[in-house]
Amino acid sequence: MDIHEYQAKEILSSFGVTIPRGGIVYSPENAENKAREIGGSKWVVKAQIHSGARGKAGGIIVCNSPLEVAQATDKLLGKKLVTNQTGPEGKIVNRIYIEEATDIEKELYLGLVFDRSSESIMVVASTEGGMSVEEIAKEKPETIIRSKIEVAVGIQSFQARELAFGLGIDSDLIARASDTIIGCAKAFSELDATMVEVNPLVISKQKQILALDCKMSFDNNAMFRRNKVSELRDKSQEDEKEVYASDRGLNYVSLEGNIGNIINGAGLAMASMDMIKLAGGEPANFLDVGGGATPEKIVKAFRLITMDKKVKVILVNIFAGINRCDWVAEGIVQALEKIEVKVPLVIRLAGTNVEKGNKILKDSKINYIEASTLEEAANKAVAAL
Amino acid sequence: MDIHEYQAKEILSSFGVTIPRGGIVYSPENAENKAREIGGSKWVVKAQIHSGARGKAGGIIVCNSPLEVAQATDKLLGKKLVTNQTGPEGKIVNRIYIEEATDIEKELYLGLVFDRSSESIMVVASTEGGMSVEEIAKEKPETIIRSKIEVAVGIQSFQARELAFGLGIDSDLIARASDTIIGCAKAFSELDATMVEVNPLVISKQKQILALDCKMSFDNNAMFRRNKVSELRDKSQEDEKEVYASDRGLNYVSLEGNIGNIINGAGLAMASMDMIKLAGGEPANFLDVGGGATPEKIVKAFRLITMDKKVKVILVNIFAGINRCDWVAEGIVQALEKIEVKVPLVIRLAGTNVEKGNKILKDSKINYIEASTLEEAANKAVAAL
Amino acid sequence: MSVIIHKDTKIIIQGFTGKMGTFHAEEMIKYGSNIVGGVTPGKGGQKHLNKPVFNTVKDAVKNTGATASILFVPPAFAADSAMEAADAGIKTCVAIVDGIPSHDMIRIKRYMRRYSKTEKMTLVGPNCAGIISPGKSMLGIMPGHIYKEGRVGIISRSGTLGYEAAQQMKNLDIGISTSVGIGGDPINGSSFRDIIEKFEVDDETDAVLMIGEIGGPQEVAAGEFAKENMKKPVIGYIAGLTAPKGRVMGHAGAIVSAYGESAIEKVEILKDCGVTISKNPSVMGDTVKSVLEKM
Amino acid sequence: MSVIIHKDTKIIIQGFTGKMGTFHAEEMIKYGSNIVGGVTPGKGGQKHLNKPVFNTVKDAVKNTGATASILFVPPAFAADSAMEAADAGIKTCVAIVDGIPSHDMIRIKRYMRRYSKTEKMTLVGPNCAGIISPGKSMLGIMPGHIYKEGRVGIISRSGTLGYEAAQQMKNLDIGISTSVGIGGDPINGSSFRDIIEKFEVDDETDAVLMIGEIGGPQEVAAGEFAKENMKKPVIGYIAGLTAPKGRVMGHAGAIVSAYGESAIEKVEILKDCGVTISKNPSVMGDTVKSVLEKM
Repeated sequence: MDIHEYQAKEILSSFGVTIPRGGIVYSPENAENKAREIGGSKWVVKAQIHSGARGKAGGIIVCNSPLEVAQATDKLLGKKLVTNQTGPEGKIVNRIYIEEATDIEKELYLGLVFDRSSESIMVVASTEGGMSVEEIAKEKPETIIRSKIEVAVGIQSFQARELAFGLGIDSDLIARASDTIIGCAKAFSELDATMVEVNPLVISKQKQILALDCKMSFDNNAMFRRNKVSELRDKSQEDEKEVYASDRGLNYVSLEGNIGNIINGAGLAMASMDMIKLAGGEPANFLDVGGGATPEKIVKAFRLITMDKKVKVILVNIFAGINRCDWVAEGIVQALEKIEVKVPLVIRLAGTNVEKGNKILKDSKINYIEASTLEEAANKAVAAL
Repeated sequence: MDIHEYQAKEILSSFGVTIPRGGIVYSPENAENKAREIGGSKWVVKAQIHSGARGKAGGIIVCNSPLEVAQATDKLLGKKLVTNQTGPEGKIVNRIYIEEATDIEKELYLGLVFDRSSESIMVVASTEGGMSVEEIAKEKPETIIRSKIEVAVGIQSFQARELAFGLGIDSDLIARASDTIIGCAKAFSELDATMVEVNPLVISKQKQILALDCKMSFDNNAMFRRNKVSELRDKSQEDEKEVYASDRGLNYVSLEGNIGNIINGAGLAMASMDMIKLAGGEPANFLDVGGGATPEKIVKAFRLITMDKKVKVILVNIFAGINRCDWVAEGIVQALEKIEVKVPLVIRLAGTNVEKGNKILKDSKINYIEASTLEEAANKAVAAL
Repeated sequence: MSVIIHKDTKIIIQGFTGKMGTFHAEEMIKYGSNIVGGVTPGKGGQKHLNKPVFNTVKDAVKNTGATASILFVPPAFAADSAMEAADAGIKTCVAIVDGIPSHDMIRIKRYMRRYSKTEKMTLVGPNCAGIISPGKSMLGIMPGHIYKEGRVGIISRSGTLGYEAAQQMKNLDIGISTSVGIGGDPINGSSFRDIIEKFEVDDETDAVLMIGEIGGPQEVAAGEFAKENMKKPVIGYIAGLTAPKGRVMGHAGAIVSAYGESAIEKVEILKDCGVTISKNPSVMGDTVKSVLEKM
Repeated sequence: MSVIIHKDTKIIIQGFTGKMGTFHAEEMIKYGSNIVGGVTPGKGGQKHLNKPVFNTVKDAVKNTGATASILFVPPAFAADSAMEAADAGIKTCVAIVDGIPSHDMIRIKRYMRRYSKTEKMTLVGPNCAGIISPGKSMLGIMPGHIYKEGRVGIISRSGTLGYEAAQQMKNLDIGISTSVGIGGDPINGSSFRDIIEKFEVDDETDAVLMIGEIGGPQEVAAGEFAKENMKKPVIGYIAGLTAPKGRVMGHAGAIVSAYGESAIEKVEILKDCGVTISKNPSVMGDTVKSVLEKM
């Protein structure tokens, strides 16, 4: 689960990280007042969307008067911003963050992620703040320093110090920088985060260490014990179909192609997509209805796929295990009684009671193309386009 | 550092442990009002002193009316209670805790301590609550169950469950009992405790699980990071000389004998006391002025020893290391200029610059008996009685 | 002996009396697995499916001599249950459950550091189909009948893709010594490398099929281990050629976030390690067959 | 070679530029210890006592090749410093500091579980006098001149009582291979057993004097180890015969709280383990002498 910049900043601030003064607004009038409340002579108006690279997309505007702040807010509110991370459809701007402008002396990068190799939390830092970590890794890999957190004891001061010295921070700012790093690490551990990124972490001309832009992502599986965090979810920032799917226990990822997939199991779903590609087609989505593939899930999956107007063929590929093919087939028949499917439908059943399942489908009134192997299913789906 | 029962209860309550309703009072009038505020028809008036076994010493009185509560409070306030843990001088009652009486169905024992062998936190429980853990260990050792907490992850629910089932608690109370155990363990870990003891932990007739009496001790070395806990210190409950000593960085333990000791290093101090005993004497105290033994510490040590009226001889035994005997000797001379010592004084110096040190003492005007070895020092001290 | 579980392995079910636990316990019993009882706190002393129920895993181990367990507990309690199994002396624990927080998995693995390598419990999963040694024992939720008894080991992150492979192999009359589902989460109890090492020394296994997917370093680590240490041939397939970077493909662990984690990169590295690659998922069985024929 | 530290052991001081660090660094340099630099965060790049100062232990190790360190940092920072030393690859770390919270000591020891036995740093202390290999190197705060070079190992919880023993031995012309102060806290970096094991395999040590005290299980654990595994004679003294039960005798660890922790009980158990007991603290030297004469 992703959250907005301003939410991440509030969280990190509660863990002792210094952030510029700012506030969230929902209207130009709000914005003008907020700017006066913050004070100073220069403000930054920041569109809150779940994406980085907002600056290049016009989502960050520096203003020199409260009036300009109001105008910038007016310009951004309700707009769809397209960044290199949002996909072509972009993301809608519903919230604006107004912040005092910072006199930047130096921009640093600070990120925390799970390291799957060492099965621990890794802190990554670089002197090249402002660039994405991928760019830094490509262009300035020698500036990247890392430190692994031993989960048995949590981050230690010495690790934060080593990172701070490693970033070339002045001696008199080491303690503040260490506190910032420790604060981010604690937020990561204590809130079940999967990613914390402060980019840039800046040293201001006034010798403050400030988190200027922040991103945090959280482990969906842990939200049952993080009520406060899970309240920060903003569904307006998520793909409509993906929201529909996740609310119904389906794993769905929207893609660019035109062959809709209904498959049980993530691995089998990826494999089926691979087969579609090999057969010359393009998947419209990844959709895993779960290993069990109950009839109810299949009905929901059909509803979801038929929401996607670019789908020209639907491929159902179910490998029945403990659930049986006859049961799955009944689910498909039920689904097609409720939902009108106007595109060709390829169905491949395999596993337990496959003959029974295929018989149920044949005996029903539904119009479909039968396939018996993964390869045949993919080929027939592409041929049906 | 020890705290009072009511303080321990408040702490455990904040960690999710259920305690009977109650409140602290400082006067009989307070007490009567508190009883009415608590409500019900039966109360327990409990003298708050840093000692267990208060019941047998008359420090716990069951009352059937607010008036009785006031009378019991009047009787206990300001009294010195002598228990088998306080020593013959007893401890003064300055605070009274009024608590609703509990209908006890079953008394259990729950304790947490450091286990030095495994270097972890050990939970100890028994079905035989109400007795001291030493008594349980002697009389009903088969009832004791233990569980070690892995510090890397903290206590786990399964451990609490195993203990709760091991105590024979009914299935429908297992979850509450587990929460109680987990609460105690978290308090132990998060507050730098060295001991948490709930004895008895009771199951009431109303099927509540309640901490009826609690003791907590804390690591003095960690109080720098536990402001809230360290504020709970009640010096009125501590030996006056020990308070004087600890406030001045001296390690002092009051004992029953009449030979006062001033020694540097805890091991050497214990060894010197052993030698006194072997020579037929009895030490009046343990006193370690610290490995360094600065002149200032020695002055303070003399002040402390001369506060103790039962001291008939003073033995100074300093093994000078990095600090030198000449420096130590000067400290002794200074001390004796400031403090009048009316009892015989035996001094043994050893280590760096021992000759110079002894010469300073001889050349001074102080009246003392010189010794060169540990054995000689002890023998001369006993002989001087 | 087959790896990890055998005909006689004594198995308990954690979360025995729940709906999932009951259903799959019945399936395992039908398959012939030696289920000796189960654990549901508070139901100790009862019987369920004609087997004893215990309050704690320790009680169950003491009374039944169980050495293996399978968890059917909700994700929030899974870490606790896995640690309970380890602490009670269980040697093999399968966590079927999907949705354990990653921080919990890390904590389980730190907890298990208290045990020496020889004493340490083998945790398989979470978010996996479990383990089957066809014809001997099933400690999982797979459809047992699609697995033919034989001498090829399977290790798979995905459940259904593992079934697909077993079915393809059965159609070609190729049997399986043991199939292990290690699960699709970012941090697993056992990695490909942990399991492939066991197959290398198993005298009932001749070759190993490793079914991987995008994301994480595990397939490569196993490939490197195979290159350095293995005499038995390894066949590999990596799912997710078409998966876009940075998106989670159903499995929490199936996300490309670093170099070497995409399917194409993994395939290249595995080839360099001497692994025979199944070029698409419909020829996993054929690829195994061609490797066996060359032996 | 003497155990733990040698003539050439490269030593850094953590908390180098502070008052304590400076004073004892000078003493160690005077004794001949090979002090190669020190660490004070924020003073990296400076010189102190003509030796380089570094910001981090990692920097110091990289630039000096140090393998040993000694901590002169306040108790609140000691755990962090010890872990920093371990993480930087220091092999021997002496923590002189008195007053480290027990919870911190447990955390340090859990942290060090990440290292294999051979890679693990030897932490000595806290609340100890340090280590001296007379005539070779001093990594501690003891008065070096009272230690005569020779072939008896000393392990002591108490600093000054260790000095007392060294002095008694010097007066009897008995020399010391290495003396290790393990410190008076309830949880030590190294126990009697950890160190006595090193002395058993040290070819410059003929016998070991173990100076214990009341409280804790360590003396008994070492005695049992000696009984099972040692060929070299062990002499023991336990301080605190007169200490009342349940009171802390200066050392945080010197408190009798269980059976086997009083001086009398420890003496009895050690005798059963074949340890020769010094019957009082003024005859530690004589007892060592009589044992050496019988060899």
